[in-house]
Amino acid sequence: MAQVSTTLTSSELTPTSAIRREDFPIFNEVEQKPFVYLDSASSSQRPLVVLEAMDRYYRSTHANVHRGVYRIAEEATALYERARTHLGNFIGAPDPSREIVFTKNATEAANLFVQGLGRRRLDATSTVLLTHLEHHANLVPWMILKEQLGFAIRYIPLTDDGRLDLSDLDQLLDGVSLVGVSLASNVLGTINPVAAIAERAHLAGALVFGDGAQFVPHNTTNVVELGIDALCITGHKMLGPTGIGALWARHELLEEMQPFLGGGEMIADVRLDGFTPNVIPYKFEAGTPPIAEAVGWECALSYLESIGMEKIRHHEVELTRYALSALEEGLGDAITIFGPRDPESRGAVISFELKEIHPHDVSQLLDQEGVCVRAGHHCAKPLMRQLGVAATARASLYLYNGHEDVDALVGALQKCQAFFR
Amino acid sequence: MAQVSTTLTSSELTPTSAIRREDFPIFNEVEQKPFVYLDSASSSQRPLVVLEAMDRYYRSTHANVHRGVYRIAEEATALYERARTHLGNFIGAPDPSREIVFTKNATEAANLFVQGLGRRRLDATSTVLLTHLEHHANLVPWMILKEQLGFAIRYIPLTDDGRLDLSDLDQLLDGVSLVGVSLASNVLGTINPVAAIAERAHLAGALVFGDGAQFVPHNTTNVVELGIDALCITGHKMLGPTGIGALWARHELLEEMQPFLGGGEMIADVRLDGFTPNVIPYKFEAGTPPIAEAVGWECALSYLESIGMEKIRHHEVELTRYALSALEEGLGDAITIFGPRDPESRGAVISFELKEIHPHDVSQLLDQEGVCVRAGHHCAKPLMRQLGVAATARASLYLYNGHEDVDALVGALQKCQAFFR
Amino acid sequence: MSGLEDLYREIILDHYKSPRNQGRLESPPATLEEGFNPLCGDEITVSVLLEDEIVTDVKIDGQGCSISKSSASLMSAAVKGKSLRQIATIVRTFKSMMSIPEDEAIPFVGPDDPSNASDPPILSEAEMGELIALQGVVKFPVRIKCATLAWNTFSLALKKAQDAKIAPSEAP
Amino acid sequence: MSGLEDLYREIILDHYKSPRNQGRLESPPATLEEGFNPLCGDEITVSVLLEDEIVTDVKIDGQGCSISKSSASLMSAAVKGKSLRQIATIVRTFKSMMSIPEDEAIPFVGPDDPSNASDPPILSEAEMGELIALQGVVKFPVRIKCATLAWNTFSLALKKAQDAKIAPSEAP
Ligand SMILES: Cc1ncc(COP(=O)(O)O)c(C=O)c1O
Ligand SMILES: Cc1ncc(COP(=O)(O)O)c(C=O)c1O
Ligand code: FES
Ligand code: FES
Repeated sequence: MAQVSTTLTSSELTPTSAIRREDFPIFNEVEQKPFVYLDSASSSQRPLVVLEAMDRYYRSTHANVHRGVYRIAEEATALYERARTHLGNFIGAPDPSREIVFTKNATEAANLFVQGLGRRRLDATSTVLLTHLEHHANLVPWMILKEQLGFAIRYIPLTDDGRLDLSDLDQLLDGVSLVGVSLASNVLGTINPVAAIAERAHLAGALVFGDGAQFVPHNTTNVVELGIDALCITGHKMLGPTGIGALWARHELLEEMQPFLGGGEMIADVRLDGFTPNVIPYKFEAGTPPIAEAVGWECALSYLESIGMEKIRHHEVELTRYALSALEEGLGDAITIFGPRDPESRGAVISFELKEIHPHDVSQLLDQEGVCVRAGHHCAKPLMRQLGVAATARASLYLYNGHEDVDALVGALQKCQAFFR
Repeated sequence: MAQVSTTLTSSELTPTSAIRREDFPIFNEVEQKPFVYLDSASSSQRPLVVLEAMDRYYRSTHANVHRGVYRIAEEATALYERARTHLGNFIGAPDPSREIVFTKNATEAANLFVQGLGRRRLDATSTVLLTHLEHHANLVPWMILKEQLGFAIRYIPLTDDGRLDLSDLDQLLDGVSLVGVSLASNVLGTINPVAAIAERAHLAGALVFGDGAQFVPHNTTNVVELGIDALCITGHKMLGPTGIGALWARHELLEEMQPFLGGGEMIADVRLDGFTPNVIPYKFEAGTPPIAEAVGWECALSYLESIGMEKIRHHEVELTRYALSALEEGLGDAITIFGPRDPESRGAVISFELKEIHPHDVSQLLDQEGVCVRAGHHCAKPLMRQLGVAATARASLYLYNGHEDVDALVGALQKCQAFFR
Repeated sequence: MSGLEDLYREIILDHYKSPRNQGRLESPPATLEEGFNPLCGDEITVSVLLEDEIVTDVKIDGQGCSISKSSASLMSAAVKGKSLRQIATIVRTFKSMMSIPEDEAIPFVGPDDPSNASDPPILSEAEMGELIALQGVVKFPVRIKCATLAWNTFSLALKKAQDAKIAPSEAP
Repeated sequence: MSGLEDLYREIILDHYKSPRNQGRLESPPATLEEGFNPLCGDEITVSVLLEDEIVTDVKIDGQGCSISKSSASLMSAAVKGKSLRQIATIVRTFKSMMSIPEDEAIPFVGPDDPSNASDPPILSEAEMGELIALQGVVKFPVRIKCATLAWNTFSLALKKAQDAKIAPSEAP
């Protein structure tokens, strides 16, 4: 499907030059010059092969999946199930064809896990452990369930440089049933030591749900090595389409979980007085699934694999190193950068504040230079309060960014500063 | 966006010839000749303009919606919100920009309504009224909530010719808080007298949730004239992409409903000890929404409008009339057709049984003739039990079907009969 | 930075850098109202002193972007010392600059007031004074919420002040 | 109807039209098991009479498509009168025809039985007899569940029969 050449010229291997930006049509076709896209942590762009895969699917194969006896329905089903297995393999799931549930985004996946397993494992006497740097997707679902069941929520605090403070972890874990922690922060970039947390959580008898939305697109992921029990991810942040995400969970947990959305496909039988759920993973996929989106996402996985996640990670580490120093050199005291300084322990997400200039003004002025950065609370309000700000500006990098994008950012920030001086 | 010519030649006005089949690439590009697609009730095909609209969006505009200050994020937001308002107008919503909640499909929309309003309005003493011909999407969500809250469920029975038997409606409505009824059946084709039901339900103090998945793609829909309180629909059955559906509900009800999925966008504020939901409709849209899918669906709406829903309905009535008589003439006693005979009171969904041949064998043999029909319980198991069958074969027609498709169906069924004789 | 003049005109930058009427009034006698922009999380507090149908003082407190701060400052300067009737016209003028639909009545004047008519009076460009600087905002839809934050909060504060005045005498 | 010969071979049509071993055995002494294909809703009941490690009788009851019915009929003919060991080989042969992965042990023979070995014995084409007619099914993935329904149900029935025999003596 994804016909991606893997030949690379040596110049493309220079760490700070973009990896095959030419594969991404938007950089040519957007009606905006220059176009410096630094908002991939919100949503990535996608290579042509992904768009073509979806288009080809609609033009030649589309039919609803499951139960269809005729050819294109069988083909659509096969493509959809192939995407499931591929995604399972991509994250190292032990039982890829049964452990991936497709959802509409990472947020639905988090809700599905929290409601599905939470209703089995939690009651008014339970405690859940989250962290101060979670995205709302890994906070609000727990709060909604808490309103229904009445358990307690504790939080792992942060150190001054924006890492999880694990010094009291064992006390925090005492009596905890479920832990929710993001693999990487969408604000600070911090890559959390999830394997270590999972080990100690398991010793304390707790299960660990990982929010992989910001980690999986940029790193080799192996859920077994991480030692976590469940994971949510989203397609649009990893070169896939909008409208699709997934929950991975160990199959015993999927078996244990309550059904969440009710409807077609998720049942084995329906009588007037009740229903029998289907086997996993179908038990959690109610209604027509995002079929074309699964086809597109699978193609994105192939594309990422053809480049290699190690290479992408390496590129991002070097680019982040370059960006951190270019920002400090170029803006000096005027900029405050949040999160860890060591590029090896963070993702390519750089949140910052420009002295006395509101992040929304920064973003607005940057837009005039063609530089797209996000401003706001980044769906992490508790973290904003920890940082003592209402909002930050955030530049985030991906495989199609290079040092020239960082240079454009620094230049635009300097102009911005001059403008408001 | 949808650049659709509305000039028609007189031959295209012949009721039983397809309406602009040439707009739909799959009829040329599928690797299967002949290709007689009679499964639009499962999922429709889509015209080129819809595929192009999504492709163009990804190639020129994609960014995450909401909060983005930079240009393409504003554009993406504007397109997404335009789709919302357009869809609201398409179904006659009084407050289109606030009353449409985008979901992943009709099933999620049903779950959202049932959980969101059900948790406000229902308790162990309540009663909900459904019907014997509902799709699982309008059954199982109620059953899941019933397990949690313990209310009672009653069902409107069917007459022998597959219509709702309303003779005891007022008794059935006695003490009922919420009614769930499909506007059209996905098995029998029956178009239910929802306006009449809604009127009597309202007199009895009940609210009415309509399942419009099978009706809205084929008929002019006006929720105010229907007098219903909420409606679920799905994009992929009405020339739109997979991965998107919607809930419409009167805005007072949306205000009243509990949030369902928790995460980004659906909140106004999050503190460590709780959250404040956002305003409607955002309160119900957690996480990154199906943006490209909304763009595609909006284009599908424009395409449908450019043809005219009355014209589509007229075409389908005439084609159904033709099909019903062709099937009876061609197969005589060997075929049993379920549902009303009068094409004016039904949609273009024809479920049938071929004497002594299992529906899956029918569908398999038809596939060999290039004829795609669905076989199974069609996610309506209680109805199957009413009909006294485990499954039916189902042919369903849409605007791209013509009499030649019906002829192919009849011919293939005759061969099928000969094969098993 | 070309293209931005519309949004960040000199007047706006001036009000942003030296905001007028900063702070809070003592309450009572003044009335306070808090406003919140959920899109960015910024908060504002508007204090209003209403005496004999005249807003004799107004103060702005809180955080926000340049658009929000300058809009608040411009507003405070425009309404201070004006009558309710005059202020209704100013608010209406602002709303029409922001392309905000006319379906919402202005809370602090009665439904029969000409400001709430189908064709209400608004200021001419000549009468607007510095306020005209805000007209560039409408081209930046995301920032309209920034510009309106102070105005909406002010309107609610004024309504509150009015209700507080009316309540003691009109209570049944 | 070209292309379908593989699926609907003469043998299959024959077993579909005149299914062997229809009905139910009296239980006890026979053992009954019900099977259900969630994809289509079809149900089947398999009765098994196990005597001295030999399946002396088997009967099939229920509804289903031609594939499911003929597969059930072919199975009943193939296993009737055979020993558990022989039947394990027949079942293994069928599973391999359906490309069903080898990771599931056959329930009614012990884990150490050669039928559950990594390279278990299966029948050669010559030994298969009419069963070979089922090999076309694998090209129609949706129908594999139809073909396997009777076989899975039979395997469970056999296991049940076996357990019932062992239980009285082996119970602690
Ligand atoms: C009547 C009816 N309701 C609901 C649905 C569910 O739609 P979706 O699968 O898109 O959620 C369908 C489609 O299968 C249907 O026919
Ligand atoms: C850390 C994290 N978790 C979850 C999400 C939610 O992803 P989605 O919006 O696709 O549901 C995001 C994206 O915003 C994120 O950054
Ligand atoms: S960005 Fe918050 S008020 Fe402008
Ligand atoms: S279709 Fe039900 S068993 Fe074959």
